[in-house]
Amino acid sequence: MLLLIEQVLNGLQFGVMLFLMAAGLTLVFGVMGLINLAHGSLYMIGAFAAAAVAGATGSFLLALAASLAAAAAAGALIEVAVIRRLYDRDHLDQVLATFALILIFSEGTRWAFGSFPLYLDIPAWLSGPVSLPGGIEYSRYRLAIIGVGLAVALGLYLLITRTRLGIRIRAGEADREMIAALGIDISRLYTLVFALGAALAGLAGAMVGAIQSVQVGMGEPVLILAFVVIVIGGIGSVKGALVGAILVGLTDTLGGYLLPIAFGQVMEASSATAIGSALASMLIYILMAVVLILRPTGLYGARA
Amino acid sequence: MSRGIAINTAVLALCLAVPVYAHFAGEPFLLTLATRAVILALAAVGLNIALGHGGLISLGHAAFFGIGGYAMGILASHAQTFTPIADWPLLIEGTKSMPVIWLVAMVTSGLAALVIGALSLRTSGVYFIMITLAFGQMLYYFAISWPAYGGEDGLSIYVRNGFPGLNTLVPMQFFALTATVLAAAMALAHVLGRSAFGLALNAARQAPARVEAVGVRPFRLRLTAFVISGMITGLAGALFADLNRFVSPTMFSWQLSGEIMVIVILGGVGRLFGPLAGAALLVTLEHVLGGVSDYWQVYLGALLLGVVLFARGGIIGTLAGRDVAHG
Amino acid sequence: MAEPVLQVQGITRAFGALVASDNVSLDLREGEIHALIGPNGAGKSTLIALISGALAPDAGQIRFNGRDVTALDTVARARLGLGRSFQISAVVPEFTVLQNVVLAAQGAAGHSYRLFRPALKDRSATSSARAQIARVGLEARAAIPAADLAHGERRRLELAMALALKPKAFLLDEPMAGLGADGTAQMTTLLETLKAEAPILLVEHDMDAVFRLADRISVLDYGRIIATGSVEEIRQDPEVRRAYLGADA
Amino acid sequence: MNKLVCAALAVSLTAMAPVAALADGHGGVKVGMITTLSGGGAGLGIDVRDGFMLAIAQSGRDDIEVVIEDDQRKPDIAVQLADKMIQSEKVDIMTGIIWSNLAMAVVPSAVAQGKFYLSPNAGPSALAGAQCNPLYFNVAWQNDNLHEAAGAYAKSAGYANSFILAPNYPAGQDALTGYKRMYDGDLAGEVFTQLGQTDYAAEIAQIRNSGADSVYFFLPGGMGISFLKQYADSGVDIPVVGPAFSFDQGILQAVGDAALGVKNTSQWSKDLDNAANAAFVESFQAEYGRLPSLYASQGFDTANLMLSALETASPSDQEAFRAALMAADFDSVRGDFAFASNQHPIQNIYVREVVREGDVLTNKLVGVALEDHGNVFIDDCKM
Repeated sequence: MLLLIEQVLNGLQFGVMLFLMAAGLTLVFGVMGLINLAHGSLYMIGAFAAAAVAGATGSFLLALAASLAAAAAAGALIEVAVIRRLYDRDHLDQVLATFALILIFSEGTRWAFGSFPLYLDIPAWLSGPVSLPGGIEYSRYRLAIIGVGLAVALGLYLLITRTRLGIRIRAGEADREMIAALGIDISRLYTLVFALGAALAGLAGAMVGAIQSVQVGMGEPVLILAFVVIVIGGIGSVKGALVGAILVGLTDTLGGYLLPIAFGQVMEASSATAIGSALASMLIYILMAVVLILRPTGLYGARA
Repeated sequence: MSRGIAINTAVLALCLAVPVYAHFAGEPFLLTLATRAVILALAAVGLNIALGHGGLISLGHAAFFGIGGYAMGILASHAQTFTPIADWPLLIEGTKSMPVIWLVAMVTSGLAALVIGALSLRTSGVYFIMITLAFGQMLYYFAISWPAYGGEDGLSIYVRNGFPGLNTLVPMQFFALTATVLAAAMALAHVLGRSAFGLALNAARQAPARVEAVGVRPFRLRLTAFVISGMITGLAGALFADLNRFVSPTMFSWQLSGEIMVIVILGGVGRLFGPLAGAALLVTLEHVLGGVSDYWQVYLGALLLGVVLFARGGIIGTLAGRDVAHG
Repeated sequence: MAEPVLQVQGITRAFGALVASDNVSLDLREGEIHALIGPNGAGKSTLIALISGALAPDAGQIRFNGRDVTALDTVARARLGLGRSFQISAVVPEFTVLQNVVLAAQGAAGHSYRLFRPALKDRSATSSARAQIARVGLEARAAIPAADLAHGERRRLELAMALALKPKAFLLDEPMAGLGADGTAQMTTLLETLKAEAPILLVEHDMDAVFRLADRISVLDYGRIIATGSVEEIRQDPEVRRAYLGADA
Repeated sequence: MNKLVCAALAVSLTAMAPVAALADGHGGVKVGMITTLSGGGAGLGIDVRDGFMLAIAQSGRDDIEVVIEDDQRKPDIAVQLADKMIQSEKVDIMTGIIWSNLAMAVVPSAVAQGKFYLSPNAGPSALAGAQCNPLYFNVAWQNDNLHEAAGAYAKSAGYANSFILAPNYPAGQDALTGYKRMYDGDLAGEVFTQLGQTDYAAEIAQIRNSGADSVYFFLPGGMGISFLKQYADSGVDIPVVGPAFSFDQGILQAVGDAALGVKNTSQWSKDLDNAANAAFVESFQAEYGRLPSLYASQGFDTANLMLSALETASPSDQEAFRAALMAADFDSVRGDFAFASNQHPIQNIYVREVVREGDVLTNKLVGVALEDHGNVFIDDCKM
């Protein structure tokens, strides 16, 4: 039972991390109508910036700040240089151009930082386990990730509902011509939204980089999961991204834990683990298919 | 129109010149490269039917490529070890015969396309892109973790499969075989594009409401196109596996889906000769740039970016202008 | 008397608090042009969408050719013989005029899944298409891509596509929109000859054309039919004058 | 239509053309190296290449040409490059492949075409057993070796309840099989993770609750880094054992202090006490400015084995060259080195411990796990 609760926490942490990725993707799509495959590269840039700064200064907080700044700057740069030309294009051109950006960023990063993974560690003040009520020992750092993720979700909610920028973002989602008609500098708004999405991805990359490995190509698997998340949640919906992310996080973690056990009831142990884990790796895609059959535009997507 | 013909002729002349040169210069490797280009072009001809005519941006065509590859791998590996694939409810033996393998590859990838298409086509636009991508990943992970046929290590086939009357181990003969298949597929794509079905499919891409108003369901048109598209790409997968005498889950990887799409776009979306031109260019780039720098993918990325931003319509589109689009 | 070709009974459709179609009933009889008019926002577009099958009603029934079609979608209704034109031209831009009309003809003939025979060699579809193109006077433009047509030509192409379906009823959404005086006159003549083939439910802003063409008129206001009758009856109806013509008068 | 003509022409050309002339007797030796130099895992290929080229340079022989190509860790690219090496470059000897799945794609057809293949890393069981070949030599290890050594070490250390995990793919399944072959205690758990998995919270939670007295894991590349960092952070203090791959010089700095004190099994260590090794470590550092890794040592040994055989025979005389390779008459940086009958190494496998030396993390030898260890596939190899 305790193990199950711990796994739920793990699923939550994974989900929250996916949310940071998915939020930027879904915002960019909602406001600008752009599909950005290079979002995973921004995640990687955040992790590399954090590792570089942590290596130079030894400060984890500075490293986090650097990840935000570097990813936002990279985001703003590609928005101005490339992405801006793609808003009026069809999705096909967007897919191809951002695919090209992945190639450039991945190999460029390898050229700059080399082929070996970089080192980024959890700071001392966040390392080690903490005791939760009920006798669960749980990683302090992972709790912090859950906390940061939920705080970002709350912050995004407030940003979108309570601020002037949020009003413009919502206006942009509703009608692109309208915000131009309102006299809002649309290209600045777009750059801002894109950089915001990039910064969230960079933050996710840095936080995850401390417990995983910082290496070229780390972004793409997460990117694809983030796609699954926003397809489930409904494209353009930040709320959908949160719900979808947590759903995917829990499904993946609990599926990987429970399926082999379930198969173990009916067959011999080692083939049960093999089949169970094979099935578990497909579980979130099956979840996605089911959601699509029931609601083709996702849980919170606009009705077609 | 005449410029279009001139360009297509040039592409063909190149397709002739390379193998002839390779043959007489004693450069069989060049022939291997040309065969690779032809097979990738075949995969792209498949995608082009869905993408160019149907407007279906599938980022998961590697799924069909991989299924075709595994159809070959599974059949040939059973034939190689003389073990039946199934002995109940009926005995199924492996085979080393290309025509049988091709048929199985096309049927299985067509069935997969039917299921994936029926689910994915409930959506459109960005959803469709992401969902096809996700289905491709699902099969990728399945192939990796399914131990029966080598998992991540893949399957090696020691001797290339046979085709009646040919010695497929001779590079030139295998090249000629793949080129003939490509020619047939291009002829099929051409006929489809001009048929009543092609007309309705192209209309569904541009004005779906109009197609509904004339009493035709865009969903069924698209699904049909998606299945045909998946079958051709699946056939390409079987040939690709035979070229390499090897299958592995990387045939399912999303980078491969991206590569097939890049070929279609480099060549020119909806152009009959686009896939051939695009595949020839990509394979050449891979080969030439790869020799120039370890970081050659940076240049490839920059080139792609340039094509998207400044040379819309791909090679053939740029050279020919708009007159032969969807021809 | 025979059952009307198209019969709308008590159709209601709401978007949130806004009731766009409120218990609407109307019918379309053999051989007539029935015009549907009303000020902007009266719910004409919603009603067209409900009749064509693009929207599902919350309540009510639609009968077409003696059959309840309420549960059928656009495609099924089109197959039963409901031919429509669109308010904003929905022709296929990259296709030539001929290809556009062939698309409609082959759709009506159920040939759209012929995978191998070239579409333009489908004799029955092309000859029917050419006949319709001639009726709308676009013979000289048959090989021109629809994207390059002038606005009025595109409206006529719309009509040719509806004709090629050989429908049992026409649903024409503002066929005169954006046409000049000459174009409107041509279109009016054309529609007069059409009604003998199949009755027309005509949504139109051009009052002169409506009064000249229509056998009956229904007036829609705030989602409800406030009057139905002959041209003369509608001209005289005080409620119509107040709600609709009043603004102009 | 034109395309059909093109194809028909191609067919007729094939029919009339003579078979291309065979090997054009060049004086020197041409070596084809296919290895991973870009993308994930490039570090391993770069180390193999650098180690190999260092040995070639030290030999002073200028009649050896090495053609190096990047396989991008993609099997189809590797196969294509192999075709190029054989058909176009006409190499005599091939080497370089890091990954088992690439080796399985390339090696059987390369040896079938009469080329020698010397593996500097991958040692899939098929190539040691049923598909062994007189032209195929493995200079690193059979894939199971380091796992077997870990099992042997666990047994000798008195562990009786191990929790074992590996990715769900053939090498992962082989790893756990290898461990279990030598280890005879109970299993507290056996888990297959996803290949490329980056988050191990769920597995670590299971470990915490399993009551295990030791953990064995095989998670190559970034997976191992992620696992070790998360394991260290979780506060679980059950001792960990692993194969050298996750604790090698290239990767250790990214793992950080999380790796300190971990025991790992390896056939080589930079502090192995023999003259060849001391010279290798010093010259590698001098040449490339970094400590050599396990992979560099394997590349170095592969080149030296080849050089030693070239002293007595030419690859064109297959029988003689094979005998010369089999003699393994070279100074291995591992000390004693010999080939078993299936042409895989017989060698000591050591236990190393991760320590900190000044600023860098590295390994020091703490014992021998298996002495003169061969492999279990010898009987399957019929040649």
